[in-house]
Amino acid sequence: MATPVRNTPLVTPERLGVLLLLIVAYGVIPVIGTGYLFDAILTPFLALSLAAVGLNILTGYAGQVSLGSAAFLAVGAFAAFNFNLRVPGLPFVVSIVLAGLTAAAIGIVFGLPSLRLRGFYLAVSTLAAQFFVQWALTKFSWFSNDNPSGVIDAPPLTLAGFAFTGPIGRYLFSLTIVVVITFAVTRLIRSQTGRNFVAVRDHETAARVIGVPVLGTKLVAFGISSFIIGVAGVLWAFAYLRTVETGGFNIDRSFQILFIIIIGGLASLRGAFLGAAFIVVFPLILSRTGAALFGGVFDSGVLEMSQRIGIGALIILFLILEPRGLSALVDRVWDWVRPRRAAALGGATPRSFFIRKLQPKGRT
Amino acid sequence: MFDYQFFLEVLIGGLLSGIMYSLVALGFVLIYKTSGVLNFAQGSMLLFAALTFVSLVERGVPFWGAFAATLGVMVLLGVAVERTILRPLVNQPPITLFMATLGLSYVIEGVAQLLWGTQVHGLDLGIEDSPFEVYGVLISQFDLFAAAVAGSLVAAFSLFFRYTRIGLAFRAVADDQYAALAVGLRLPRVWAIVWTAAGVVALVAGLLWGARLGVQFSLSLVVLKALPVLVLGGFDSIAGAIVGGLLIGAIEKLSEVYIGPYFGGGIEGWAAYVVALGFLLIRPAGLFGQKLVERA
Amino acid sequence: MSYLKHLKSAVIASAIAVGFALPAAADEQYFPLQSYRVGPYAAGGTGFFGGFIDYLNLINIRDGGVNGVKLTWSEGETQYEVEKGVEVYERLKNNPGVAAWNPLSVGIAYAMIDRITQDKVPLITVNHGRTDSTDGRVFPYVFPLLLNPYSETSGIVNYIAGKLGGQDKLKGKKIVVLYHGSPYGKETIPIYKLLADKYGFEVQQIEVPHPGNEQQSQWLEIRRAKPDYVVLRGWGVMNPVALKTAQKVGYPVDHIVGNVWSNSEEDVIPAGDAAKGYVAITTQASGEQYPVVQEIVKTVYGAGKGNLEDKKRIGSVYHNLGIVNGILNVEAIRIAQGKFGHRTLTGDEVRWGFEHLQLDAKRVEELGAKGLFHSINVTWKNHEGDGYVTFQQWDGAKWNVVSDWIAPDWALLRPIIEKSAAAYAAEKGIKPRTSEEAPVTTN
Amino acid sequence: MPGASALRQRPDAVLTPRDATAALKAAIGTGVRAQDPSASTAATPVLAIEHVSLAFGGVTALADINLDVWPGEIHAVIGPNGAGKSSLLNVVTGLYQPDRGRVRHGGRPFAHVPTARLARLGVARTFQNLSLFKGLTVLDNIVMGLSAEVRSSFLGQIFGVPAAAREERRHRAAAGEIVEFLHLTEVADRTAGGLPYGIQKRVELGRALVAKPKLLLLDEPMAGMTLTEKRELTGFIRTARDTYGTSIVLIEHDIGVVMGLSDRVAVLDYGRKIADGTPDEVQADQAVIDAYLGVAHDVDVGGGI
Repeated sequence: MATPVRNTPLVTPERLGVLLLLIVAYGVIPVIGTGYLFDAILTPFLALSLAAVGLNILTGYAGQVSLGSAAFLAVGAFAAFNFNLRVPGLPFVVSIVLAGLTAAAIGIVFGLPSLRLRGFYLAVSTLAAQFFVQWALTKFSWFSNDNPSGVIDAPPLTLAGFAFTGPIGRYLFSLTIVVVITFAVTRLIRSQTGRNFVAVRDHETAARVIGVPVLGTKLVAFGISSFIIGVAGVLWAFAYLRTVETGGFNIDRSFQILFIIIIGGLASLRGAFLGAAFIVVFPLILSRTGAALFGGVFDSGVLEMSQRIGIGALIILFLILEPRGLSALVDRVWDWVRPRRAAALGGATPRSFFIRKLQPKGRT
Repeated sequence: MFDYQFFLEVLIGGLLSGIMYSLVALGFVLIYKTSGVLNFAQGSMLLFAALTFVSLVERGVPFWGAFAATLGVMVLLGVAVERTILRPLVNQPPITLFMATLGLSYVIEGVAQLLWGTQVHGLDLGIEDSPFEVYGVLISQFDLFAAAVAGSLVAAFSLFFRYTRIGLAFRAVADDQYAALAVGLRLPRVWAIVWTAAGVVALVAGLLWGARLGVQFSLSLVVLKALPVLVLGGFDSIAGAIVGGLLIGAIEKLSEVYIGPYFGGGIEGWAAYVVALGFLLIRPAGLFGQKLVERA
Repeated sequence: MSYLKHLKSAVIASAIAVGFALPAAADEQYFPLQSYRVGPYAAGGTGFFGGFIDYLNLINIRDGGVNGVKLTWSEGETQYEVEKGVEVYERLKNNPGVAAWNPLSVGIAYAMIDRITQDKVPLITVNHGRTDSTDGRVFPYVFPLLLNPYSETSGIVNYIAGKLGGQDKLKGKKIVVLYHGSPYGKETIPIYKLLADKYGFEVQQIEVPHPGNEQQSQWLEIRRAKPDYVVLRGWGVMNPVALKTAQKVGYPVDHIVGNVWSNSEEDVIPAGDAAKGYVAITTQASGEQYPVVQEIVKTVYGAGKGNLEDKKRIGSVYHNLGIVNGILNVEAIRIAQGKFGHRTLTGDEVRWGFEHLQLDAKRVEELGAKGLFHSINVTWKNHEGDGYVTFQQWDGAKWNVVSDWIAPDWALLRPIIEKSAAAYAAEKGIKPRTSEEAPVTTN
Repeated sequence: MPGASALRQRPDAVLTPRDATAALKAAIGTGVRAQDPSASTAATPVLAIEHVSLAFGGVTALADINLDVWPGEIHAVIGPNGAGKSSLLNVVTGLYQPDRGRVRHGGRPFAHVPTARLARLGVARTFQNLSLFKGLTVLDNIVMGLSAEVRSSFLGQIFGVPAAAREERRHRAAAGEIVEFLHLTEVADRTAGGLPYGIQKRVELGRALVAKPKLLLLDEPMAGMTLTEKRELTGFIRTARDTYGTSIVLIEHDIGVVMGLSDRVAVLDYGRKIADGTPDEVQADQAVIDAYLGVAHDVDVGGGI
């Protein structure tokens, strides 16, 4: 066929990189890592990355901003807890899938306003999910098995008959789920449905004229996104914290996830991981260096407040220097190392709500 | 037997609370109208203003002196925000600016606590807060005062935007940024002024809310009360903020009292959003025909 | 510039700090502190951790440690955020000689239950935490010392009964509970119902959605209900707003009784005059007149090592809670040392100390804390310690104790706690301990 | 063919009011498309706009417009800015609902054209301002033109079930042909948003063409193009019509392009149709000259296409 259909070779630098990462993640890190690395860094990183992948489908690819991600984390966690508790003999992996489906169903319901609203209106509307879910999970103690303190505890983590215990086990459990879902998502975004997302985001009217089912596409985006965030909630609650209350799924968490995909790069899966790494690791570095340098001079309150200021200022600086996120930054560095690399796949500059308002003279 | 007197009391209480929401919403509207950004830092600006004011008063500065000084600080803040954040981000998409205001809120909160400490403060504006009864309906004196302040602030802004050159520029920018640029309006100056105005609103709202809640970190959370008001009234309509605030206040209280018991109470947190959304489903153009709803 | 000067001294100071920190001293007991001095709850955090550190300092300066074992600590800032708390836990847990964890944060405490149980180190959740962890048979390492929510509820009802002139006077009375819309706030709903049935009073429980900065409708309902007492089960900003709104609807403030998280200066000061006359439960009295607080002022602050920046806060509710928490931790170590020897103890040994933390009135007086808190009686089954409570009234400037020490109705509450703990044990497949000596099982 | 039955029920009687032009239409139809096997349906217009009126808050955008587009015909709509040209296309594609009148697609009458079904009715359009999906590659943009024919579900696509994979291959192949046809091979894998304006316009044409529509609506396809680009695009449009037999409605300001390319030209002025005929007729029409072509001398002649 002489058509210019993308005839990617079997081995590309990108695929090699991913393969290398997987080898390191499965083969090297478990051997050399410490409990601190797994329980305090990698497991939360994986859970947040997965949540960011989920939100990125909705916000980055399909262009629908959501401030209610934490609600779907909570739905996933509480649903998995209840399926596991109330259906004896149900394999844990089935509980996880059912939890994701529950989150998806609720996500679709709260996605309905997207059929009418856009931009900040939609963003603020999704707060309804945030407040409603938190309220409902607190209000009806059935969800937490009538625990007087309203908390749920992690069931044993098993996949296909294999029990994951200890820091390394929980890490591998999270890693496996994240890898499987991320792989499915890479397929999704290259499919017709993935193109539909971008089409709806970039030019809704044109998409409708062409015959893209706009309303359906939006709801599918909400559904898939909520599914993934729900599964991320299972990881967050059971692989990472292990005993959780609804209070942990508050609006700050939603902002954190949105922040991850923006700092990482909208419409970039790599960005979701880079952003999550940034959010998890960067404050630690800042706080540790601050303590090491100034610990003797200022009291810890002053130090912490200065760090808060520092983080805020860096966010702003970062947005000014590279508004397209860490992913674009990596591209730029890569281009600099290896010039004349072909343009990347997928969506680079989302439109409407996401693009610049006044056309700049410089690059787009 | 339906208790009309109680209903009336809840309704009036709701309307008066609603005015307080409007006051917070107003700060959002000013900035959204001219730069299309939901300024998440509005809450921390409110906290910062109230904290600065109360700290000055506690250090012996007289009331009006502290008010003037805080006003000055808010002006500086407005100008600084324009210089350091808006100008470099001028052509960026709204969502990026939104995240920048999130970063800004970190900075402001950090600076506020670094400067003035983490202690909570009481704030006494010297307004008696004992209730009085009108035909058996209880009305709060303080709420009436707050409503009056909010009302005059809105009136002042309306007059300002109608009858001054800057106001004209503001409306031009709000209308069409390209056109405003084309006729030579200096966008940065308009932005600086608008952020300053939002700072003033933050100060007034901070004082009124601070007198109610005390001046403490949670003061920044009052923005959550303003968001459904914005959805209902429109992000870009001052009138919408006022009417939306009244409506949300009243609906919130009435639904909590009359519908809440069927769900075990505590529905105020989300009822306002659901009502605002329901309204938009029926009437997509919103209260005052805001743009951005439905297709652009 | 002064900043440069600071920088220079900082470099020198940190170099010294690093130099000295490396060789660990002989016998030390270490407290990892997940403190929060920034963020929404910084006011409480600085008070509590300030008091805790002040007491540890007192022991070091005055006594040279506990039987010669020096107390050390380091802080990790959490901003009250769960994942930061977990990170601090994972970071600090490998330091030698960890005695116990004291997060003073429900969310962080929950996230640590699994971890500390595996690591065999006690987790102290003074006045908070999950109620069923009172059952030490199922939760060997978790200690909700002094007061769990159920005891608190019973204590409050007993106090109201006392005000009315006896428990029989509760009959036919009406109490409204205004609670925070969170698991914490909801926790006591069944207990109030239980007590209402038992004593024959009517209870109406009204929820205030988080954060609670608007309570107009709730207080109008209260006004309509005309209760004899209102119990305020608040949190953060909800408390001053409740008091302010009560004033607005004309409800008498001295008929509002606050719970243990509505009882601090931070809860009343923002309400101004509206709080004058408000009564709240506490496990530890406030004020600086108690000998131990005086000693801290003299010895610790005198030596310039006081932790509170604002000296006015010495003796405040959170500061005194920190001091009492310090006493409980130190005494647990002392008791454990009695069994295991005067050396650095393991976490499991300190747990043994906590499970034998029995301080009677005489011992409390010896510790200079007479009147500051009553007594405590922790056993391997009962991790709360039968805490007595007292009530304080706010006079516009300070809290004044207005009641005797009141005992909650432990016998009534214990079965409920055991039931919940049993459910947890079943969920997690834990076999409850059957005797004090039985090995602690971790799953 | 969803429109086939609708075609048959189209009564010829509707043509009667304008018999004179009907003859002309037939002539053009056969003239251009003599070899087209579907020429037998030439008696039914692909698109018929009947008495369409539209007003925005009292301002008349369209006033009683009638327009027929015949199979294989390139029918231009010209007029000064604000004459209602784009409004007309928006009515035809259902983005606007007319206050009065109907639009017939292949004979099926609609008071409000269902935009979502447009593609299945065999209609495609481009927009005045670029409407590409900037985040997708050129090839993907063109594949998107076949969206209305997608049958597989997102699950099938993720798991790569055979039917979904076949469908994807088929659509890619079809898009590949268009890429070649429009000489876009070089940029097929580039993200559309970063390409030069002229190429983006061409991609948009490709996206509209890939479904082989019966009717193609082009809203100022040449705006902002260089002379060379215009010449190129004109060639593509003409070839597209000749190859696929597509009827084309062309809105364009460049009179040179219009007169060179169109079979017939309709002229709008203040929402009214003031002329409709062959380029020669229209150029000779006094009303048109008064309203629009009065300044004919500075019209860009488009390099003699």
